[in-house]
Amino acid sequence: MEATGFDAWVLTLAVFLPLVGALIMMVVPKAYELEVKLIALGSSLAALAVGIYILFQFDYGSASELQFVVDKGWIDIINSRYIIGLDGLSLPLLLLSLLVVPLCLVYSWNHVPSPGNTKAFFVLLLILSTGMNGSFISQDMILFFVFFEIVLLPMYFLIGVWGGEERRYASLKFFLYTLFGSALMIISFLALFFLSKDAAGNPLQTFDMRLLTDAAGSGIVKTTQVWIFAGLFIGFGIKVPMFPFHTWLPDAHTQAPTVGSVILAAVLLKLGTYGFIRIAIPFLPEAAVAWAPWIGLLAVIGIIYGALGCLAQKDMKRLIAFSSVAHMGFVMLGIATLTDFGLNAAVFGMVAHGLITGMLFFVAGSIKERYHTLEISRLGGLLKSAPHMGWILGFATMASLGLPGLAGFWGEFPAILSAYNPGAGLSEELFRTYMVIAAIGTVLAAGYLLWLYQRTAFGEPTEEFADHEIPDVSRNEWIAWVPFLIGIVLFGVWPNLIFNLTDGVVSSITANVEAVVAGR
Amino acid sequence: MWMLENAFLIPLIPALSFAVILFFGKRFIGADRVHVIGITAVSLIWVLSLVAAFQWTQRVEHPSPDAIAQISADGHGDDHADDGDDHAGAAMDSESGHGGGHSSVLISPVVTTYSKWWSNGGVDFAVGTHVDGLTVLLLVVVASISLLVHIYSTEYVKGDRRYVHYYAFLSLFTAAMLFFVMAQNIVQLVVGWELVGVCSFGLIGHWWEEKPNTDAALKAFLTNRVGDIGLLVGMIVLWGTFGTFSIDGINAAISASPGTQHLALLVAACCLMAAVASKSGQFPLHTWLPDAMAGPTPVSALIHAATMVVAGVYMIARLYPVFYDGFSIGTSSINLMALIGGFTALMGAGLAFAQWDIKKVLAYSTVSQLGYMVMALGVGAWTAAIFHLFTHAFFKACLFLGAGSVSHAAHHTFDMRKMGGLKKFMPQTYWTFVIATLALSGIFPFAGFWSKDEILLGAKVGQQNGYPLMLIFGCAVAFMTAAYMTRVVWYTFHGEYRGHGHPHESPKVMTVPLWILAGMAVVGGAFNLPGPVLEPFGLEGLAHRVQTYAEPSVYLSGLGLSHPDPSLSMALIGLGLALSGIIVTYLYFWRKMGPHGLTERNKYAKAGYTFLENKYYLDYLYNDIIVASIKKPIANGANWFNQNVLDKAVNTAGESARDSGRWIYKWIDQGAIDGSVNAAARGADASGEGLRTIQSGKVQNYGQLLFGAAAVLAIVFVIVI
Amino acid sequence: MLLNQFLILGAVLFCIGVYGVLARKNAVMVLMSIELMLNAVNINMVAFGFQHEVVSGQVFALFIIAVAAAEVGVGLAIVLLLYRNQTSIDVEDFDLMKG
Amino acid sequence: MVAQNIAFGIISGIVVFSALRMVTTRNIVHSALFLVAVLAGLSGQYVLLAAEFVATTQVLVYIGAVMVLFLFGIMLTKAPIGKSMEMTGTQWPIAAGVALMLGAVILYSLIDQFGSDRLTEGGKIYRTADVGDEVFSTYIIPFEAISVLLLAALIGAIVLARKD
Repeated sequence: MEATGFDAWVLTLAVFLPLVGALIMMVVPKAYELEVKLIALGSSLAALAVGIYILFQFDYGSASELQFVVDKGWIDIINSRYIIGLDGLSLPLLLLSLLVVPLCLVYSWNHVPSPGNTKAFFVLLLILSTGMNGSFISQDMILFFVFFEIVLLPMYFLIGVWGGEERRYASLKFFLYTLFGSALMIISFLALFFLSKDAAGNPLQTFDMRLLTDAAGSGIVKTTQVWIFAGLFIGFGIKVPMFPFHTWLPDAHTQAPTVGSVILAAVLLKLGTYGFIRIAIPFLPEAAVAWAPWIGLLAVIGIIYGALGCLAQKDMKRLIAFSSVAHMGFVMLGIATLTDFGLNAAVFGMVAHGLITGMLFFVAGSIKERYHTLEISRLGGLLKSAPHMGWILGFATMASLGLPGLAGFWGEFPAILSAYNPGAGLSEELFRTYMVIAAIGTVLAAGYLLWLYQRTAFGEPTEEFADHEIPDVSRNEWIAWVPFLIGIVLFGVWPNLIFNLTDGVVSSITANVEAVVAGR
Repeated sequence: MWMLENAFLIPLIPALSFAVILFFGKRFIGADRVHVIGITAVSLIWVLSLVAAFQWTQRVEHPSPDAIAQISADGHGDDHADDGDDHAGAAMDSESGHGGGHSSVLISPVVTTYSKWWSNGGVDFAVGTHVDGLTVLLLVVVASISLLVHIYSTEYVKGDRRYVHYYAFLSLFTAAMLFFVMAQNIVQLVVGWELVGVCSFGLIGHWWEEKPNTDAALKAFLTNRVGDIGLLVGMIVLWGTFGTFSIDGINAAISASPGTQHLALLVAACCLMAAVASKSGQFPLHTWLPDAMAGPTPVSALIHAATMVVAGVYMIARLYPVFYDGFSIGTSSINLMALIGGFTALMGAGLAFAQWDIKKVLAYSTVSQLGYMVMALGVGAWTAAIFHLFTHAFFKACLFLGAGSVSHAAHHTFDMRKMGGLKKFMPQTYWTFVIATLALSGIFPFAGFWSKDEILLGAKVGQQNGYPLMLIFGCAVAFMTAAYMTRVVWYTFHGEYRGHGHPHESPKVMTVPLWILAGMAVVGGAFNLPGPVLEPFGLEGLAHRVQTYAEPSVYLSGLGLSHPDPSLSMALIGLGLALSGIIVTYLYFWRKMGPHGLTERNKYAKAGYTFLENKYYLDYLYNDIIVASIKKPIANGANWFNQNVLDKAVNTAGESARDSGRWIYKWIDQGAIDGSVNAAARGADASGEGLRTIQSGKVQNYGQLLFGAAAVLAIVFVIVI
Repeated sequence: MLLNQFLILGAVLFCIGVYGVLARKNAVMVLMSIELMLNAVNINMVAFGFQHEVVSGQVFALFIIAVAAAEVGVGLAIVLLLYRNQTSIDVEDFDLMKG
Repeated sequence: MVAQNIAFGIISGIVVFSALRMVTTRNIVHSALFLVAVLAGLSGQYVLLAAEFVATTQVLVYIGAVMVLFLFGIMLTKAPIGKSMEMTGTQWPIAAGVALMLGAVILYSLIDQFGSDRLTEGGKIYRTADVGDEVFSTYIIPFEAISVLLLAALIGAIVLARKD
């Protein structure tokens, strides 16, 4: 059902308000810095307000169905339409994306990293916001692809201009690597466009995700499905990032400016996992079953491997970046099980990882700002120099290692749990082995995170910084961080807030997979 | 029964107190007065837990009609395995009940209340409380010790740099422990388990400026995490096997049809055993516990002696059918749990001899006693283990607080070589310490005697078979315990004072808790006296109170636990061993008899002592071999692989793409195509400006390109169309 | 008469004009060549107008003549300006567009 | 019709010859005079196409006004009057190539498209009055725009060419 009246506009507004803000900012001269900032914040807050309106208008009873649907002609010649809609799977991610951007703006209000130029920085953030929001609500593959790619460019500039010393290398690597994945992805999209058939056997020739979900790969022989899935797998897997496609991530994270890292961790990586749940699995269930053991294998390798990588790092940001590889491994393990449980856990893990790792990157950025280094061996005694920040770091660390009662646990534990009974057509023994390996990963996670915490926060400040005045958490930082902290506790204590939303969507996906597997 | 049904209030109160202390403590209450909130909250839960205990006894003695379950021979335990959202505990009351081969009237008075916490993929996760005798017993223990430690700490931690955080964490710990104790389902168990671990981490690392403290905290957390692998996997196996998270449901399902899921239960029990080993300091994961003494002493008393470390024991007791079936406790005469427990008891006692730090002696003693409890559970003496848990909590807390008092007097040292002769300076501490020592050693009529006696008896009688090896272990440990504790008393309180300054007795706020605990160490045994002892006084009705109230007969009877008759001979043997331990040590130290300086003279003795001093080299194995190898070579190897293989592959791909691009540009574009153009141009133009002038900036060149390109395009169109 | 007669004449003149624009060094000559090209277009206009019996062809030819006149005026002014600044009107001397 | 064809042939020959000489001669004044010949020839062609007003305008505007402007330009820029070796750039082969290529493709297209289309015989002939009507009715707005353009060009030329 299509939305009418104002409801038909809300999603479009949520997506494009930041872009409008960016356009207005472009015509305001750079000299009016305060006005520029206010426009940026205003437009992103307006988008957030729309998001909150959606939160209240959303029909939770039918969270599994698309709501606020708009279906308008767009590029008729290739039968691509402007279809947007929102269901329980998209809602938490859209809200996360809407929330992160204004907080990043507040965080960098007076601290735009070198070489400055607030206006350009904020404009890029707003464009980024549009790309991210759009990706989560697109229901047309071409539209999705466009938004997916829009994200790339501002991020490239954020890293390449405002990044660290090796920013050029990192940004180029990020750009080319993800572009490479996108290229394979669009090929797969086209293959789906041309090969998919409806129930009656007529070619669909559509990019409409709803129709393709219903078709569930019918009319495509299994080997072809597997190949198409491979394209999607690499495209999304690079974005996640999955082992062994992760090597762009540490460089990008390490070199990116703080808010760049935060957005990268909080939202961008989720585009990959979201793609798996929204596109790859529902469109090609048979191939998903064929690929699941391999996804699971790469996921658990990622868990252990990322953790080991963390232990070897000397740079705090790089360590956190590697921990993302491990955490996204849990998410991918949940996805690989192809069960309701696992997919729910994956979505939860996405949100939780976004909040927690975003928080960690915020703290790392603030430490960098104060100490001008992130070399772990040179830090120490943060709890003494800046107690509040030390506490927040400790809190985020605990959340990241999966402490129950905080958000991280509910992404990890159900993912491990789901591997005990994987979905139809998957080997129990194999996935139970994965389960044990993933459980071992939690120990390593505790190891590297606590080790990091011990060396940065505990103890006395190192001689180098003993006499330095280290300012504690500033007002802007509080404003930017408190929503993250609240979110971590809230979802940790009441996980149903997310599970409730995603459960319906996920059940229909897995039911579809099961039906297809059983039917053939 | 209001308290039993609303037991969730009990963890809620300290949780609120935690939040209040942490967020408002410093600003609104005053940093040095936050203990008021903590003590108020804990007093409140102490009263509530006593109310709960009273109501529980009432419930057991006057069960309501609907709580009586008829156990029929043809139990249908499969009900629970089928539907995940069926909380079998509720089913227990309403349905006709389950049983395996028994047909007797049993009471099922477990009070479970729960509500949906979250649901996921058709599986509901509940949050709720599960109150039975075991829960109530733990409630009382935790609340009492926590209260005394709160009071004691006001003096001991006075003026500490982080007074507020100290009390905040104490409150949080109390809340987490109570939450854990009342867990309605295994997910809650996991949650509580982890939360107490974090509190332990925070409190061990309370003085985090010094590296050894943070090292100890990290070690504790990481060792616990290793066990948590087992916990997670074991719980998942249980869930996968029985399809429910409810503790009640799992227990009922196993009791209803014992032996049907033996393999799964064996796996689960082994996994959970790893968790027990880490949390309750069992071999081989006990090494964190002595290091954990880096925390403040009251914390050691509360967390690392009386409450948190018994979480593992509690978990075994709580899920006893899993272990009973998994390890075949009823039919074997040796099993993994009994072996681990027995060995740990022996090993801990041995290590306690070689320590100079008074807290470490007590820590190894705790390890040893926890091993005793696990062994008791391993031989099927459920009630004895729980009874020992109960008595041990009091006298061990008393010992720790006594050690704290000593250190308070002797300028914050725990090194026994700097103490001595403290008896005359601090008599109150001395006498309470001695009482607790006697209780720990198992001297009649102190609390430890009764509980230890029951364990030995349980090991002797066993179920179908006795557990002779465990009996030997138990006897040896009884002797050793008495001996090393006497050594501690000698070094600390007798002889000449070897430290600096003038030691003094601790203030009342510290000694009063000591006396209360010592009092419990005296009379604690009364809660589970055997019948024959009471017979002469005509009080047989009060016999075996712990057994009566705490034992969840509905499961355990289904398994067929035995309750051996008290045996005078066994009691005499135990007492004799303990006394001889004391006497031997007395002669050795007081009378200077025996082979003094043996370790210097005899190389075997010296080797043995070194072996003990180095704690069996387990720390070396863990830290220097396992952890170091993961942290350095393996992690670095992984990193090297990442940088030099994966990343390099990517970079190489990028570079080779760039290089091939360059090659194509250089040889094909510039060389072949452009070269031919150039050649043509050169041939036509003697001066040979060639196409290099393309970028001349001159209008005419651009014009050439424009028209040329237009012409080429036009040709293309002409050809194509 | 064939339509093509005029069209081909126009095409030939146009190409000669192109050659002149591209090859001549003197800026005035370049302008003159442009005039040639414009005239070549005019022939086409008038020829097509005649062929299709519409008057628009002639009208547009007139417009083009007017625009050409304007263009020559401005063009020569620019050439004069260039000459004053650079004392040369050799277009090869002007490479200000070089990046 | 034969007479017209003959006239067309002669005039075309002159025009093409003059055009070629115009772009190849080394004397800039000669070049200008050849351009006059081309324009005059084209004026004749317009007459052949019954476009008398265009032909008249061609003579008046081009030969009368524009050519005078050119000559002024030549004199003001002190271009070497008389033979000069440097009238053609070094890149003339490329220019020739481009022009020939362009010419070839246009000629091919024209022959391909209008191979044997004959001009309409005895069709409606538009006189000067018709042109006037059309300009001041249908094309009034473009006409006004052109007027403004001319004015702007005038002002622009003055501004550009001013000496200060």
